[in-house]
This record gives sequence, structure tokens and C-alpha cells, in this order.
Amino acid sequence: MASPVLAVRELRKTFTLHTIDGRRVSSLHGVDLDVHAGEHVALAGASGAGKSSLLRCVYRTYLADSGSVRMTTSGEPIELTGLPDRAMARLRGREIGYVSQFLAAPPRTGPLETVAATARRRGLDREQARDAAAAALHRLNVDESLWDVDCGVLSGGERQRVNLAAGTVRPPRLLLLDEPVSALDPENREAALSLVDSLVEQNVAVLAVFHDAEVMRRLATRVVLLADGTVSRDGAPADVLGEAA
Amino acid sequence: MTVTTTDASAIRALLADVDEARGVRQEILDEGAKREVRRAVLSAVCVPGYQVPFGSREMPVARGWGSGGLQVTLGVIGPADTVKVIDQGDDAGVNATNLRRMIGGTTDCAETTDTRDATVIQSRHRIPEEALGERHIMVYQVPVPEPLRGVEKSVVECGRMHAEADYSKMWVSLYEDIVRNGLITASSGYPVEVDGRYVMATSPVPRWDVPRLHQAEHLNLYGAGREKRIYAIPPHTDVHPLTFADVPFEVEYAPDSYCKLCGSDDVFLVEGGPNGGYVCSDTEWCTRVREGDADIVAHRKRAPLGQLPDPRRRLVGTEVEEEVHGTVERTADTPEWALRVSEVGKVHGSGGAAAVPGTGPESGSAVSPSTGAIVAAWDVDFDVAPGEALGLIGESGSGKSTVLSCVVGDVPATSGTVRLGAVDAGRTDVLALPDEQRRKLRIDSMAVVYQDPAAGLNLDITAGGNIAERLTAAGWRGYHRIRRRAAELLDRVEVPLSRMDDPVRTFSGGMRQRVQIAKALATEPAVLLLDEPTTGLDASVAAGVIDLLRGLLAERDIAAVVVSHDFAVIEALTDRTLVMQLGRVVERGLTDQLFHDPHHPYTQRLVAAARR
Amino acid sequence: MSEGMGREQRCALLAEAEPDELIQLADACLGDGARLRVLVSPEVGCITAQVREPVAAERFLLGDVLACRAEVELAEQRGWAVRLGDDRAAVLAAAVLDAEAQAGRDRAADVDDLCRAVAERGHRQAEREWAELAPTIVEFEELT
Amino acid sequence: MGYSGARGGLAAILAAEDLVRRKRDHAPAPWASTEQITERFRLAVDRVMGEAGLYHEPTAAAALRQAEGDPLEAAHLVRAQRSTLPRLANSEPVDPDELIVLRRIVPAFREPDGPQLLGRTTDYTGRMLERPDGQPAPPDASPEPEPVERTDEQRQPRRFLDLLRKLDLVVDHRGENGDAEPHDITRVPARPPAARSAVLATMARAETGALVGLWYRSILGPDGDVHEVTLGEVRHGRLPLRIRHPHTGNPVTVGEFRVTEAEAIEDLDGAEEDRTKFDVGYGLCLGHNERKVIAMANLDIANRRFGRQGPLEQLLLLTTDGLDSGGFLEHLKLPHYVTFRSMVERKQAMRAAADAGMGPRVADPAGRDCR
Repeated sequence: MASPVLAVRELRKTFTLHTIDGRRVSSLHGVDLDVHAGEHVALAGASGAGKSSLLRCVYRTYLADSGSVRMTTSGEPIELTGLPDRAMARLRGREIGYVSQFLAAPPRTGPLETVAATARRRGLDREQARDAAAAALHRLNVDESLWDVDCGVLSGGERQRVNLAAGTVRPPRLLLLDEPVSALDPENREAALSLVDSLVEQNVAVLAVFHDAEVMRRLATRVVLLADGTVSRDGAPADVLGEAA
Repeated sequence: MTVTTTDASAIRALLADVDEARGVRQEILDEGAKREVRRAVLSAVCVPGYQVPFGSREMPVARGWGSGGLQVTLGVIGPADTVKVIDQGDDAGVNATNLRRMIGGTTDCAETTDTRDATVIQSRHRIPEEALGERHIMVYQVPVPEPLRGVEKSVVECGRMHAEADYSKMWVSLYEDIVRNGLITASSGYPVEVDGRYVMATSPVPRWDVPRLHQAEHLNLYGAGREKRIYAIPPHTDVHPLTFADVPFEVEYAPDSYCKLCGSDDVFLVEGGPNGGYVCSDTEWCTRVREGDADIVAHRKRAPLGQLPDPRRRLVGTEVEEEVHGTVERTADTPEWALRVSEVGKVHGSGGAAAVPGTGPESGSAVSPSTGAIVAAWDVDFDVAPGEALGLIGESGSGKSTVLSCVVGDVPATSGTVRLGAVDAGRTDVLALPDEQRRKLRIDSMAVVYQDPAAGLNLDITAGGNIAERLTAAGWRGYHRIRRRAAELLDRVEVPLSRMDDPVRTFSGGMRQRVQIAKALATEPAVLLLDEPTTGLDASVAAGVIDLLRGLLAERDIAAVVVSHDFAVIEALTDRTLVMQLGRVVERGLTDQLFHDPHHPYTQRLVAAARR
Repeated sequence: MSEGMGREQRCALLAEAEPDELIQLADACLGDGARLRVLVSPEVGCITAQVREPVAAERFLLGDVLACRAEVELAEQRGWAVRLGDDRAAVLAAAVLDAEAQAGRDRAADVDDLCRAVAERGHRQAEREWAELAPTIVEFEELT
Repeated sequence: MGYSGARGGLAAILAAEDLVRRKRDHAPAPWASTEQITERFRLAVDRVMGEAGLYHEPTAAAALRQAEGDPLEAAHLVRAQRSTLPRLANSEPVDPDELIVLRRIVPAFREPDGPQLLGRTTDYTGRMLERPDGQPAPPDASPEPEPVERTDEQRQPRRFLDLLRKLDLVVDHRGENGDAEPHDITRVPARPPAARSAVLATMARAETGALVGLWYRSILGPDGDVHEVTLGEVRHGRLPLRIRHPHTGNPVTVGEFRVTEAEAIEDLDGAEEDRTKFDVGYGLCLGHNERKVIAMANLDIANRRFGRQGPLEQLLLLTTDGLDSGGFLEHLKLPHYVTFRSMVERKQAMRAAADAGMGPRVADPAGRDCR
């Protein structure tokens, strides 16, 4: 079997809050996790169990204290925890998509430009990037009349779809999703979910946090249940979620 | 003791003998001074257009009354010479008469008013209409030898500009002149570029005479007594009046004018008195034309009739396409970074590196306990790649702007190295380069946007003129091409083109900052340094500038360093960030990581403050 | 060589002497028909006053002082004189007197006498000057 | 045949010269002898000597007479004369400590080393205009004063700066710049950046009014780097001039010349300066001219502190010489009709351009073309 796109081992993360007398807040206590190409792994667990922290540690928005996060792209696995900042920034641009529940699109730029900018970072030229961005926005039902409107004036749902379009345009090797459809109405939610599903079919490795267990059951290849910052279960959605539900 | 009477004094008799043997002649310039003048003249001939300092002596004529020209004439003249002296073209002018008496009275040379007989012609403000040949030396009396005086008041700075052939301020003044007045209004003493190198003031002669300096047969010597400068245009030297490639140089002309004495219409004419009309300024030529003793046909050929003013040609000049961009060729050994800063430090005050121990975040102070010096920055390391933006954040006084100033060259660094990928493939430490070369880097390799637009712009010139300054420094010489490029840039930074020809002083803060950004980008530098680019602007204006910068950084392959105390600016523009406190880098990382997971107590405080 | 008075001291005193007394004595020296060669014709020129200022001990050129100079040869001895001002006859005479003294000729003692008289006169002048200046000193009461 | 330029210029000049000569030299009044001028107009003579940079009272007096009392014109005559003179020697460096004082005041201290010697001064005299008819009143018939022996301290009092040094109150700059050869401004033009020796030499022969004006501008003008300082000392006196004897190589005193000297004490307050100490500016000029040396001392310390970062050094070196500024100003009286014609032509060309619809504020098509 091919090596996993993402291999997390013994990942630990504690926050030291110097502004509050150096208080330490523990988040991850040694997480082990693999995500293969074409696999959709959903993270489940109670609020505060460490789901978002894990995604952020993988994306390096958080710096892990110890443990290993390896990503395999075209060649040898790359250790993300020790990767120089510039290399990490480039890897993010080319290989990793990250879609949070919050808008990452900069204000005062339109959806098309925002999405195209991501596509260009992933190696497309200006023309190709605009085409790919247009396709992604279409697919997520973002009204064409909004494409060059300042993102700042979009509704929450529209922003989330722009985010998703940016995260998935020119599919990355690894897609990290943190509640990407929380603000969407049912119709657009379906479009978004089917987009995610199609990416998995295109061999993208997806690590996702969904609020909704039903979504996990439908889309996830595997579900990893986190509790107190560690993996308590890892298995088929029905197995893991069945018990949890 | 017996003494002879004073009447029959042996001593006095002896003195009389000595004087008789020596022969006393009234000299106004001793031999040593003449030698010095000749040495300066030789230097001036060797370096055409360069102002050679000389130990100008006080002459019996006032400074400003031809003391420089007089010294040159006395220095070069010999018994075989014949001298002609003119003032405003007139042999009988009071100044000419005065000087002729002095030259004649103290040398053995012959005098003439006929240019054809003269070998040395000392002149105020004119070149004779008669043809000059290799036997002629023109000596000009120069009141103000510095052509840059109008654009730069500091003589130190003028000296630097000449040394570095940095004449962009002159070009901008011409550009502004055309924008404001529709033509170049420089009158007499028109600046010229000599031998492709020095910009020189032409004495002042009228523009009419300027074309006759180009590839002249005769030697031109310029003496400025008060300012103690001698300069020269040797024969067969290229002399070009300063003007844009597509804006023609113009000589003086009045429609249907001619000399009311001799009828000439191809000479330099001056007002002919209260009854109107014109007369020749060159009285010798005028007389000879009337007497039929002038070669009028040959004169007409050398008259600058092809350079009469013509409004139709003025602003539709031919396009030039010789400009080059400051693009960098990347080769195999070019490093991946565009800018690399290593161990840079700056200590204000005494002690240098010895002042460093006991300062920094651990000590809680930037003041050296041993020397009292202020350690503004120490041991700062980073590099930036093309297409990447690096942030430098910290409170005011943390040293971030100091680091930037050291990189730019605004202040000398105490330690460390700075390398540019575009300079010698990154092998050269630019901090070790001479100031001249460092300044050249700022034309097309490294641009700065300052917090205060006044630091990066001349507020008294137009938006277009500010951009023209950078472009002319980079060698652009096409007026229309410069305007088009300036318009493109201003359009890109969303400055209305209707404001292009307004002085920047009339602009709002945000608009000034946009002009500064346009200027910084004019030559497409590989490295862009932004020092608090939005501080001091209203929040909404600042947001607009940030958006503009983000767009520009995204669309260009620029390596950018952004200094700001504001996390929102850093977050919006950069991928990676260094956090500085008391002159040291205390933390570095991906910008979003520093914002979401700061480790250092200082960074956490900054972030907490930013989130309030 | 004359005894008692150094050459530099003599030159300094001859430079202070009155023109007439110099010329008269020099004429007398030449009265024996001795061959005199003028090596440097009496000429008027400048001596540039170079000052070492007291703040940074840096030297600068304050300006010029008008002076004249002559050099002669008498009885195979060179006489040299410089004095302030533009009296060329006086400086020529002083050079002759310097040579006369230097050569130890007949009137060397007269030259010394002249120098001593000049020195004495200078001393008296200084005394007179001080007598005029001293009353302008501001005298403070002793504070007790 | 060639052109003959013999027109009115020369005759007019000769007639003007003659007019001056007749009115000046043959006015119906007694001739002013050189002695009269040196004895009666001592300060005017001294000022000319200082600004001309040549010490010789009869020369300055003759120049004043020829210039009809205009000190700037007189200084010009003296300088032009000096240009024709050979340099016989450079003096041995004069130590101003050797100054035999004729006047010496120490404003900063009540009782300095040595006397507060007022000397010949009108500082404390009411400025009542005296208009004697005929001869002035004879002086008081006081008996010839008793000669008093002058002590060394009275002759050459220790300078106030020495006292400050003893108290360790002054920054010591001695030896900082080695013993550099002084800049000779009469041979090598001085422009910023220049050695201090060039600035001191320039100030020593600057026009008195220009120096005072430059200093005063810092008091009431819109800008300025000069502080109001405390005056340490003002002296007038005689210095010996020594040159090397060509045969013995030893120094010979060839005479004495009078100078005025001042020290200005500056309170240091800069960020990188030693605030526990003072610094001192120095002024020295030929002859008796207290106003000039006091301005010079102030400007010396200001120039050392601020000269390079502001315009002061350029102002001192390039704008204080009376011959330069006066000469340039006077040259404006010369004919300028060639240059003026050239200017007029451009004005007319601008109007013609405006009439042709191409006047000021030309809208360049390039600007509008842009996307």
C-alpha cells in the first residue's frame, strides 16, 4: 500500500499563556493518524476535544510541541513540523487546501480574483487561473454577478462558498476542512458536499471537521474520534459514529 | 661714528640700481598664479565640462566683473597673441573696455576688435557671429558655474550629483517645465551635457550660441573667479543641450525680426531701443555686414535656423524606444532569495559591538550599561525570496525601522551584511559598497516606501514628475514615454490621471502614499521595502493602501519587507514574520502562526493588544 | 662673529630698528668700499600668519602680514634680514648690518650697540604702555 | 577692412575716473594723510586689514582713502594688491597664549587668573555725540605716569579655557585631528565639507557685518543652529611673528601684529554629547575687531556641532566673504541685455504656445491613452 499523504504521530500541543501568569492549556496529547490519497477522514469528538487544533497543527497555524506530521507529495515524505517557514508557505500554496468556517478572502477583492490568486499559487498561469476560478465558483452556485464584488459585502454563506472555491480550485493533494458548510443553506450545502466528494474521487486526501454526524456518515471513508486530545477510536463511520450516537 | 648723509646713501643708491636692473612692471597676476591657472585649464581640457577648482586670486576688477575670465586670459595669453574683448557681443561695452585696458596694460599681446585677427577672445554672454577656427580660444566670464544650483542648493549635494552623473533632478525640472508651461523655459546659460558626461552651465550665452559649442573647431575656456572654478569644452567635443529625445531644443526667435542697422535676420538680435525693432548684439558683425566685409553665405549655414521654436513640433516629437527596465536575469547561480540580511546591528553612540552586552529583551533595555550607547538593533537575520513578503513587527523603538534603514542605506549599520540576489548573484555585501553604488541600487534594484510620503517624494513637483525622477535616473529620455509610464503607474495605484500634473503637496495623505508606491515600482525593482506604509493614514484610507499593496505584491515577483507595528497590516501583506523587541528578533514564523499561536510572551502581548 | 648676541636675536632687533638708523649705519659699513653682492633683491611680500588655536590645537592661516626681505653678501658672509612693512631700503640696510656683524667687520660692535639701543627702547616703550593700561584694570574689593 | 569698435565706452570710463579723482583728491578740504587715517580711524583701518587678510596699517589706510571710506572697497583694493605679492614665508605656528594683552575681559568669571583689563574701549562710555569746533580740548595735564613693572600674569594672563580645563569642565579636543596641514583658502578654494582650518580662515577674513548677521539670524531669524553662548574671554593684543632663519634654522621674531581673540563657551545638550561638560568656540582676527571675533567664536562652535547636518558650513564658507557677495551684487550693474533678451523670448514663446492652444498644463495624450 502506498504511503499515506498525511501521517501524524505522537502529536502533542500545549499552549503557554504568558499573559495569564504563564498558565498552560493542554490541547493534544499524542495523536496518531493517517490519511491516504482518495481517503476522507472525518474528525469527531466533543467541543474542545482538539479537532480544530489538530487541523491547525497540520497546517502549521499552530506549532506542535512534539511529534511528527509527515506529508508525502511526489517524492519522499516531508516532515512538516520542522520545515522552514518559507518551504511551508510554498507547500501550503501548492499542495494543501485549508478551508475554515471563517472567511479568509481578503476584503476589497472580488471572489473571482480571490479564487484565481489561489489557483495561480498552485501553478496556473493568469488565464488558466481565471478559468479554473470561474468553474469553481459556478460549481458552488456563486452568482456570476457577485464575482467582482468586494468580498466584504457578501453574505456569510456566499463567503463560505468563495472560501471553499479557493480551497478546492486546482485540487490540492491534501484538503483540510474546518466546518466548511456551517453557514450554508441546504441546497448550497449539497453542492459543497458533492464537490468535496468529487475531490476525494479525484484522489485528494481530505481531513475534515463537520459539525453534523450525518455528513460524516455520508462522506467520510473513516472517522477518527478525539477525546481529551487523543484518538479514542479510529474506524469506519458506522462503527465509530454508531457508538457515539 | 661717522655716517654719510641720507641724501647720498649708498643703500638707497644700491636699491635704485637693483630696481633699474630688474625693470618693474605692474603685474596683476604673479607667475605662480598663472601657472596655477594653466594647470587648471589643462585639467579642464582633459575632463570636458568638469568644474576644476582653482585658487582664484583677487583681481583689480570686482568678483562678478570678469575676474575669472581675466585670470584665464592672463594665464593663457602670450606676446604672440591678439586679444579681443566683448561684452554682450559689443567691443565697446564698458566691461569689455575696462578689461581690455587691464589686459593690454599688463601683457605684451596685441589688441583687436576683428574676430578674424584675434587668437584669444574674452567674452561676456556671446560667441561672435564670425566663424571660429582652431586658432581661437574663447574665454568666457562665468558668474554662476553651477548648472545644478536651480535644482539643488547644497554644494555638497551638487558635487555628489556631478560625481555620480546623477542628473535626474535636472531632467525632472525640464519635465516639470514642459508640463507646466508647454515648453522648456530655460533661457540663457542653457545647461548642456558635455562629452556624454558632465552637465555644464553655458556661461550664460543665449541659446542661439549653444549649438556652436557642439563639435566646435575652437577651444572654449570658462572662468568663474568668485566661485573659483575653471572648466572647458575642447575642440571636437560633443555638446548637447539638455532636452528630451522627443522635445526639440529651441533658440531665440521673434517672427519677422531683423537687424534694423544691417538687415540680418540670421543673427542673435537684441531689442533696438525705445523705437522698437531689433539690432545685432554682435556689433562687429553688424558693422562688417554693412561694410560688405562679411561672408554672409557661410554665416547663414552655421546659424541655428533649424532650431527655431516651433510649437507644432514641441509636443508631438518622435517616439523613442531605447528604455530598459530594471529586470533581473536569473541565472543558475542566483540564490533563491532576493534579499539576505545577516547579523545586522546598529549601535547609536560609542562602543560598537562592545556596547551590546547587557542590552536586549533579557535586560529590558536598549541602553548599554557599559557605554551608554543605544543598541537599536543587533544580530538580525532574514532573507526574502521573489514573490514573498516578510513582515517585521514590534512596538515603536523595537528596532524594526532601524533594520530597514540599514538595509536601505539611510543609516550605516554597525555590523552585519546585506546581500541582494540581483547584485553579483548575492556574493557582494552591499553594506561594504561605496555610497555611490549603494545609491545606484536604489534606482532599480531596491525601492523604499516610507511612512512619510515627504521622505520618498518631492512634494513640490507633480505626481508625474516624481515618477519621472526615478525613470530619468534609470536613463529614460523620452518625454512621452515617461509620461505614458507614469500614467500607467498612477492608474494602477488608483490616482486619478486628472491629478497627474498637480504638485503632490496638494494631495491627501492616502493619495501621496499611492504616488510614493507608484514611484517605488516605476523601475520594477526586485526588492521593495515598506516602512510603516499605512501608519498615519485614516483607517479606511489605510485599508485601501493595504489592498493596493496586496494586489501589487501578488501580481509581481517582488520580494517585499514590510515593517509595521500593526498586526493587521502584517497579516494582510506577509507570509512570514519576524517579531522584534528592544533591538532583537524574539520570535519568527509563519504570519498566521504568530497570530494564532504566538510563543514569546512579547508576541502574545502584541497579539492580545491587536485583538482588543 | 660678535659675542653676546645670538644671530636670531640680532635679526629680531634689527627688524625693530628705525629705517634711518639702519640706513645710516649700513652706509657707514659700506663706506670702506667693501664689495657687496645683493643675493636677494629687497622685495615686499607676505608672511602668512599661521596660528595654532587653543581649543583643538589645530593650525589655521589667519592671514598675511606685509613684510620685506633682503639678503646680501659682504666679506664672504651672508647677511639676511626680514622686517614687517614695505621699507625695502631699511631691510636692505638691515641685511648689510647682519653681514657686517656676521663677518666681524669694523662696525660689528656698532651693530651690536644699535641692537642694544633698540632693545632698550622697546623696553621703555613697554613700560610706558603699561603705565597707560594699568589704571584700566578693574580692581575688586577683597571679599571676606 | 576690419571693424573698428572705438565708440563711447572708453571715453566715458576715463571721464568717470577723472571725476572721482578730482572730487576725492582735490576736494576743497585738507588732504587726509596716511598717518591721520591710521591714528584717527584705527578701527576702520583694523577692519580693512582683517577683511583683506593683510596686516599693514599704511596699506589699509591708503586703501580707505582711495575708497573714500568704503571698507569693503578698501578691502578689495588691499586684496588685489596682495594678489601681486610673493609669499615670503609661512610663519612658525603662533601660540595665542603669547598674546601681550592690551585689553582683556572675562565675562564668565568675576576674578579669573590675571586682570580684567579694560584697555582702550568705549564700551562703558555714554554714546553722546561730540562735535568739537576746531581742535579737541587738550588732554588733562597729568604728569608722566610712574613706570610700573608689568608682571607676567599682567602681560600674558592665563586664558580662561585653561581654568575650565583645570576644573575638568570642558571637552578636550586637542590632538583629535592630528596635526593636519592648515587649509590655505587663498590658494585652494574651500567648499563644504572642509577642514575646520578652512572655516576659521574664512571667518577670520569674512566681512564683519556678514558674520554678525549670520550669528544674529540665529537669535531672531526663522532658523538657525547657533546657540546663545557665554563669552569666556575677549582679548586684544600683540602677537609675535616668527619665521625660520634660513641659515640657522632657528625661529626669528620679525615683528609683532595686533589681533583680537574670543572664546565662546557652549552648554552641550545633544543626545550624543557629554552633558557634564562645556565646549568652546574660538575666534581670532587681524586688528582690533571685537564684534567680529565674538561672532566667529559663536559660529565656530555652532559649525563644529551642526555645520554638516544643516546649511551652516556652506553659509560660512560661501556667503560671508565681502568681496564675493559685494562683487556679485555689483555685477548686476553690468549690461545684461543679451540674457534679458533670451528671457523675454521665452515669455513670448509661452504666450505664443498658449495662443496656439498648447499653453500651460498640456494634457498629454499618453495620460488619456492609458487603459
